[in-house]
Amino acid sequence: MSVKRGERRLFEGLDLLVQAGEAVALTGANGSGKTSLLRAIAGLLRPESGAVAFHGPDGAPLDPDEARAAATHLVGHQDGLKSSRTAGEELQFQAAWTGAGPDGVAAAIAALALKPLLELEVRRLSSGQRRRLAFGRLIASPRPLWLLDEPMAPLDAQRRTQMSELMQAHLKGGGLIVAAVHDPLPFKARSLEIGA
Amino acid sequence: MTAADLAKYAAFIWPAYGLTIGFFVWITLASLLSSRRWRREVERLQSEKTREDQ
Amino acid sequence: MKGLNALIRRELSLAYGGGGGPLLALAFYASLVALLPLAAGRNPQMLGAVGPGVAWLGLALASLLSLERLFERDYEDGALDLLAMGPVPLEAVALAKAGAQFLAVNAPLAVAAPVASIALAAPASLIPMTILTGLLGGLAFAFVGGLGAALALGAKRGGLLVAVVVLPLFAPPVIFGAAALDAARNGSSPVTGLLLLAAYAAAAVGLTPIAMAAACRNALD
Amino acid sequence: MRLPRQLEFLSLPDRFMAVSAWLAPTIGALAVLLLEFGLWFGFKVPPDYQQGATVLIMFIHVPAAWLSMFGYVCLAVSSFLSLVFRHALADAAAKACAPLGAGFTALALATGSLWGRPMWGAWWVWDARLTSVLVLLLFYLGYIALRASIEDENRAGRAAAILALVGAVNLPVVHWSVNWWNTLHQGSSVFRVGGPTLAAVYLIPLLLMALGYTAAFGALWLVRIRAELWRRKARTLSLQAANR
Repeated sequence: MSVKRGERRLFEGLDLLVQAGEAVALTGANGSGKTSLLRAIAGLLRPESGAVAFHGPDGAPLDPDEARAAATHLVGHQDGLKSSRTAGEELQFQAAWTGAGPDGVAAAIAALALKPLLELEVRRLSSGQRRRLAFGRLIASPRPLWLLDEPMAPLDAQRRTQMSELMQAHLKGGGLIVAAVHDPLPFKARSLEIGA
Repeated sequence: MTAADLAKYAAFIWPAYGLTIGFFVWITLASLLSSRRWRREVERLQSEKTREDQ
Repeated sequence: MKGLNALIRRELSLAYGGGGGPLLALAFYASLVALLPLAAGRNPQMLGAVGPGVAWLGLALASLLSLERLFERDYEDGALDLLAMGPVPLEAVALAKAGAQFLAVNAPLAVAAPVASIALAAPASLIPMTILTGLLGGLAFAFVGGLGAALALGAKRGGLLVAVVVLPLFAPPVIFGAAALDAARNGSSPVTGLLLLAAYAAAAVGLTPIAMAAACRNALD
Repeated sequence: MRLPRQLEFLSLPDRFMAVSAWLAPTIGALAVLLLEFGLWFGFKVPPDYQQGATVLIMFIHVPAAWLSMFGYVCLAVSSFLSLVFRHALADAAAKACAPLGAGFTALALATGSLWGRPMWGAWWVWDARLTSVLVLLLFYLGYIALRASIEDENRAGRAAAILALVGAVNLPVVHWSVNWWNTLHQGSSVFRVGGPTLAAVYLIPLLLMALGYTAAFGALWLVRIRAELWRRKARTLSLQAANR
């Protein structure tokens, strides 16, 4: 796959295979194309050449659009949260939008300790709290592929360990993670340099 | 069409023709000049590039 | 389907909640109508002739107001990515958004329009027609306006741009609505105008979501 | 080893540049020829029994009005090619075509008003044809404004292409609705333009002028596309220079 932004080609000849239970850490300077690769996998960005293929557990190829709508989560730089609404409302919407049931939402609140935040308006939350809230949908509606853009960046040390535990549990359950990171992930992960 | 016929409505015919000719001249010049300008720019950048590569 | 319901509820709460919802458009509409007599004199014959037309045009202009934020807000805070990867295609998301815009802005305007046309010396018998053209026209204005909002994504001075892009497209509905109002006012049958307006509105609801989704995908690319 | 300068230059969509290099001047010359003949015949026609000598203005108004519509068709077709086939040349063609079409539309309105003034005694009359040409001008301005206010060129091109296609679908509706609107407010405009009632002697110069205008439009459009392609080439080169 190669991705071109305007006149600049970010990377070319990129070939990435991610198996179940595997995590890939995308490293590289800012603007090197880490986010663009995540968005290309998520189907939001049209690569200049190459394509993204999804395969089911039995190896059978899946329809990319379906796979993206039902089996992929993307958490970007921005959290996609409406600052004028309360955290609870946003979590409810994001969970419903990704097809989670009430028990999924309860699990997310428990796993990410969101209970105290629910009544607050999103505008009052810190960026770390907003990131945890955005993570809510990943727990609420379990999907195999996580595409994360600098998941740890706004979190403090204690929340980072909690987040990496969630990610490792996801991997253990056969999930896949592709994350754009600056500092390496605190667990075993293959690393891929973008735009070298 | 005699000169007399023209004179009767001269106040409308000639401005219309003047406007049209003016527009054609302006649009042609603008297009040709911009085409030449960018062509020169490409050649200048290319000669710079060749000088740097040597 | 659950996702779509959640989206529609969210859009409505955003449209009615943030930014005063219909209040903004109603205030603009009222001030436009109030300024006409000040600008053009108040004798009833003149006002009666011009009034319904201005009230109708005011409706079209007022529906432009909160259009700019329709997609821009989600585009800026990253929610559009989530909406583009949702359980329903982006076309359905566009339909829901424009529909919420209609319910939050155009419908209240249509209900308020009779007050304006009465103030501009229109006969009271014109009220049902004013509401009907307001609702049908509002549908066209909301969806074609939504298309302008999607096209202007990521542009600077989006609000003004939406108006410049969208107003030429308003020409047919404005003509049809005005014709229906005119016919109703002088007693002839407004059916043709209404049918044409309804046809345009139906085409807008049916076709613009496709273009809106394409414009959103283009902005996300 | 570096490409020799000529090959480097041909890295543009070379076939178009090579072809247009001789095609543009040829069509340009043809346009001049046609316009000369058109005017030469034009000034020989007898004055119209009703409009007198102002029929001469028709020879420059009708072709401009025709071009305003032809220009939008070109804009819509190149937008379609650029949107569906992601064809960079088509995108450059669309961008080059819009100001040209808008210019001829404005020219059509100006000459139309000058033509109507002696007939109707007003500089502007909301005649059906003039009104739809005015709305067409608004479509052009909307396209140009949209394209100008989005920084990212590729995104601006595609958004404007969508607008051009939406406009193309809407234009017949606008045209029809303005005519219908005109029948409702049947004003004093008894002014018939072109159509069967035109005396044959006027048809020849009118046809020559219309062909001349279209050839001029074609030549200018090619020149502007070449300019746009060079501008893009220069931008790429200067970007590369910056990154070296």
